[in-house]
Amino acid sequence: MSESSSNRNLQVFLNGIWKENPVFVQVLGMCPTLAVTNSVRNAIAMGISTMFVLVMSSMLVAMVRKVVPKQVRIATYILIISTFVTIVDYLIKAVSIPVYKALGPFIALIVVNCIILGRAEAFASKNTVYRSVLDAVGMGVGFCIALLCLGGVRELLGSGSFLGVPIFGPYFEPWVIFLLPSGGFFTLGAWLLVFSLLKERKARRAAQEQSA
Amino acid sequence: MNSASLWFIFIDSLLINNLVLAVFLGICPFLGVSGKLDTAIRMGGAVVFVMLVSSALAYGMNVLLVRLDAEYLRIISYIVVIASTVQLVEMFIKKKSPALFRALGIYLPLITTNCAVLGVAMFQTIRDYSFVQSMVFSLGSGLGFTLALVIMSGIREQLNLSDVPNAAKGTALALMVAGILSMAFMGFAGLGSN
Amino acid sequence: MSVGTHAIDIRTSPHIKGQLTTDTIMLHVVYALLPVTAFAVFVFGLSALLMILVTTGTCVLTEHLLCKLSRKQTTVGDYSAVITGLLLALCLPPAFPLWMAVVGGVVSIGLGKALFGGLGMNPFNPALVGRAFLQAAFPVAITTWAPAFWPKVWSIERFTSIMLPTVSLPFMRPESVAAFIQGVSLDGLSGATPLAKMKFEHQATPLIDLFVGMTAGSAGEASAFLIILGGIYLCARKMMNWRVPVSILVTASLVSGAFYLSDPQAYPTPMFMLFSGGLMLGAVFMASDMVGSPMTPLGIWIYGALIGAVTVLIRLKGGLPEGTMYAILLGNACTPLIDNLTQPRIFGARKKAVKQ
Amino acid sequence: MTFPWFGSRKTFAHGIHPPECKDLTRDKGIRRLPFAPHLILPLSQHTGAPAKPIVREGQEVVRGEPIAEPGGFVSVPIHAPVTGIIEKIGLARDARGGMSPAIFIEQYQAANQEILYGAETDIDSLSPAELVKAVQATGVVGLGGAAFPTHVKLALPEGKSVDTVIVNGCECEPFLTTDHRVMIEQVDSIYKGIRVVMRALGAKRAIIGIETNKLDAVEKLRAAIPAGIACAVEAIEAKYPQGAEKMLTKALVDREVPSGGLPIDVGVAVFNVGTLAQIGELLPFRQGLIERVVTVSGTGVRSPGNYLMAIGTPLRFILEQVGFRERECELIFGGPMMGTTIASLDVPVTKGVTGILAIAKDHPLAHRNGRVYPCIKCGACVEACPMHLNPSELGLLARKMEYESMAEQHHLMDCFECGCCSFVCPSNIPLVQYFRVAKAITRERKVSK
Repeated sequence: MSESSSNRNLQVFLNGIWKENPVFVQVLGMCPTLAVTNSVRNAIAMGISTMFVLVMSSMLVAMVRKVVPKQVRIATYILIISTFVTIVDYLIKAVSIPVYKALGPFIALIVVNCIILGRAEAFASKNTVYRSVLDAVGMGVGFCIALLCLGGVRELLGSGSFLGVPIFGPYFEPWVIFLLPSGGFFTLGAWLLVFSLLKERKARRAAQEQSA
Repeated sequence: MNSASLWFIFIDSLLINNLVLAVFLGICPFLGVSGKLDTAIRMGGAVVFVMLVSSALAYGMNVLLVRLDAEYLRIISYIVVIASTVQLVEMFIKKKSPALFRALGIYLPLITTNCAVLGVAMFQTIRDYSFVQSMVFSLGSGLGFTLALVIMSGIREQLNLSDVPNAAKGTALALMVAGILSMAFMGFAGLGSN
Repeated sequence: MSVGTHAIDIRTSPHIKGQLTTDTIMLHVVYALLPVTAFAVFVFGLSALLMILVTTGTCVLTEHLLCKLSRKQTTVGDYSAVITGLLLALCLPPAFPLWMAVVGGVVSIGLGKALFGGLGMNPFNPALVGRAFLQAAFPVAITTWAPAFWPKVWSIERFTSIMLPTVSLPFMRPESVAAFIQGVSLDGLSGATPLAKMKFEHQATPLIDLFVGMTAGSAGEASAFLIILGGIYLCARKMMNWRVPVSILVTASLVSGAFYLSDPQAYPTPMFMLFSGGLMLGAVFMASDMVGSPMTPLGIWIYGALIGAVTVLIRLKGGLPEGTMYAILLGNACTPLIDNLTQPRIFGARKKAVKQ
Repeated sequence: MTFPWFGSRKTFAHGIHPPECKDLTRDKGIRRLPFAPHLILPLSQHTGAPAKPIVREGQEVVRGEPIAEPGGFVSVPIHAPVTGIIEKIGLARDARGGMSPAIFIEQYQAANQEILYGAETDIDSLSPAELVKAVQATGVVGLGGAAFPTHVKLALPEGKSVDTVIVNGCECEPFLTTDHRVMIEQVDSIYKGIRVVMRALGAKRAIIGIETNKLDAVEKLRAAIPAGIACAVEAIEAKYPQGAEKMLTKALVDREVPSGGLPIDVGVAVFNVGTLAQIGELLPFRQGLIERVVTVSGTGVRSPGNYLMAIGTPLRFILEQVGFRERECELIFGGPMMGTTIASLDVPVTKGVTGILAIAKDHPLAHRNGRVYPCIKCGACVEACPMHLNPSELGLLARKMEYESMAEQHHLMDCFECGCCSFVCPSNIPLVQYFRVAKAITRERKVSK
């Protein structure tokens, strides 16, 4: 493999993490992002499950992309995805019942996570298996990071702990709101605000440099 | 069998555990289609309709799966049911009422990826609702989705004329408004329980 | 252009202007709030005073800083931040920890107002956004009510002692108010609000106590009398739309009257409804915030009816003793829709002209 | 019988009550202002096509003689206001600061400025069509400020009819007392004028609408109703903009002029009382409009009053005559609500000028140079707008330059710029100015389409 193509592959991988982060940049997959991030544990479980489904289905879609007729491709993708979601559903139930209970129907809802179908349609159906998996892993990691960002803030402020370990000592007054739905909206909104502020600042810097 | 009263299920799904503002289902269309009041109402109508039909079908499907002892097929079968419901509904409306079809337009196919529809089907299964309960639940959920969507679109239309700071424009602000709405809906907690 | 020795002003019509300006309106709202504020200090002592100062200061400072940060001219001069600060303090428990009050002030202005583009752009009443945030974030502290000093205590003590929760350390759990109550041993005074007593103990508070303000509750909601006075002042000076409080109070009394008539044993009288809790303060000073209320008279009636009905429903049928705040926030949320539905009919508008 | 202390019930919905400020000139009888040595007569003093000059430079003209002929049907002639000599025909500054063609006349100081009266013709012997021609020949236009040629209103379009003539004696603009004085001092001419327009239009009745702040005029006119015409004098609430024809029609006969329509669409024709007085005075003798009553008022004027002045008198001359306090003033042609600021002292009084106001900057009603606050959606403008528009929403849309939405969904074009919204706006938002720009852009877009 030549230097440039491996570079490009790296780019594919990094895209999902930063430049095209599915949550913060593309604003996709909002429902699980908001619903299961009131603790870091749930966030990680959700992130990993989604990543698993994303990678597996991207791989399979890329494999069968030349076989499937155009008219039924979406239906096929959905079937592929829901199969993997069923697998994950049973896997989690086998591994940890508390996590399964906490995530509830949101595991099943991975099926309709727009990130997965979106990547299948936009990337995996047009690229090689290798690149599709790279892309899926990148997106998956990006999604996990976003969930962690949210889950971290919400658990830290909402219960004063991280992964269940108290951080701020026994006298800390938790901000219960961050465990509530409204807190989820606020946290995600605040993250998006931070990102757009950063972007704005970068743009202003660039403009200044250009004029200077 | 769940024994919650129909009235409670309705209030709960409409206001207290509002699909969008408390359960986080259907956030994508909530953020995407809430720019204009007109479209919001149409989208809401389409969702209510599809939700009722698909949740009835999902109920039947679940009964069948339980009898066949094939519950592992639940996710796959539900998504197939929903996708085909949307297709059928679209065809049906197109044929029977072109006016309604024009009104709902592109929103019908969008509903396939609306996690609220699948979510409602999953919830009614997990909570073990009877058929009537399921119907009331899906009606309340659909109306709750519409309510949130319509309120949101009203506010966003107004915000279009405001001097919102650049950084906050778009999704960030919409999420903040949703958060405030979600706080306001918390006032309904406990309603209908006594 | 100028021919004589004078300069000629050039403007477009109209060349004269009514003299009521936005900053005057805001200033007079502050005036109208002052008696209520003073009474809150009188009833609840030093703690209430500190809290009022802290929230107002925080709101003004936050507004100023956010203006600076977004490189705008500071808008502190229009007094709207002062109103927000005062209102926020008046709807919090008197012994509320000061650090939480600061959080409330920042959220009110930052989330409730600046984010939407400042004065006139906020869909929700900023003070209530702050209050709702605090309610959700610190549910225990915000429902810990200190008892009123007046009329049981006449000593100067209220201005020499601070209720302990007030000074709890930032981010730390506030001390219990119970310890404080025992410390000064006030007989017969409990910290439960009339609404909570009604809801959870089925015990009514005498109407006159509610009217004059001898009850526990948020700092500013004690005296219905002073609130009404402030409201009348504003209405008389045309700085507030009288329809807002009137429609809310009328609806609230009608709805609660219906409940009362259906079962006088289980439900309180409409008068109790009107004068207890934050309904009066909310109806007069918060729901009437022009920014968040509809513009046409018909719209305002709908808006008021919605708020009044939801308040009573939450109080009587919901899980919470008080619902005014939520009702007003919901009313604010529905305002654009109501405005949309109640656009004035254009003079001489033709009946739906045949298009095409 | 009316009870002035209760105010009259007859009115329209919404509107405002600005301070009247009419006390300065209310009781001052009409006085003649001396003739200015040089007069400027713009060719376009009226709505419609400009008049065409029919004189040469250097030609001598006699007072009352036509010096320009109408440039079309929607146009009127101009008559020489003084006996003198045509100085030149060229560009003159107009009130808005631009230049427009005008006839300049130098007055003969020696001339006695008399008009030769012809024999009085009997109005009743003229047919409606002849009346329209005769009215056009007088050069009379709407003297209430609009300056729309009056004869055009008299020529009924095909299929329309008028049953009621409404005489507008409201004078709802603050400061102005022109019509008030005319109604007290020229009662006979007014009724003559009413007879002319009723005959021309075939109207069955006439109603004179006067605001309750001019009850002396109501009494005077009521006492003088001549036998043989169905005429009523109604006192109506003193409220701005009661004098707008749509509002007046609503108040007096309770008919709503359809959006985008004219009073004639509901069988009504509205004339300013001053216009009818001039028609009644001029038409029987076949004379032309050469002078008019103008209220000169405001805190910047030393001797405010109601002056009869020759059309074409330059502002500078008038201010010299009445005394002008050398202060920072805003000079306005017309009323303070809808008038225009004057950019130069060399501007002449034209047929449509109802008043000349000098409002000092420290006047309690003057614009304070306060900052513009954001709209706080107080709804004051919504409750003020006589057309029942939503100026607040329109203003917000204008700021975002959503002109299309303004015109199509928010009825922008129904706004007639009465200024109520700007007057009441506590946030100092220049709403009328926004709407004027938006209307201009909308019109341009329509044309370019």
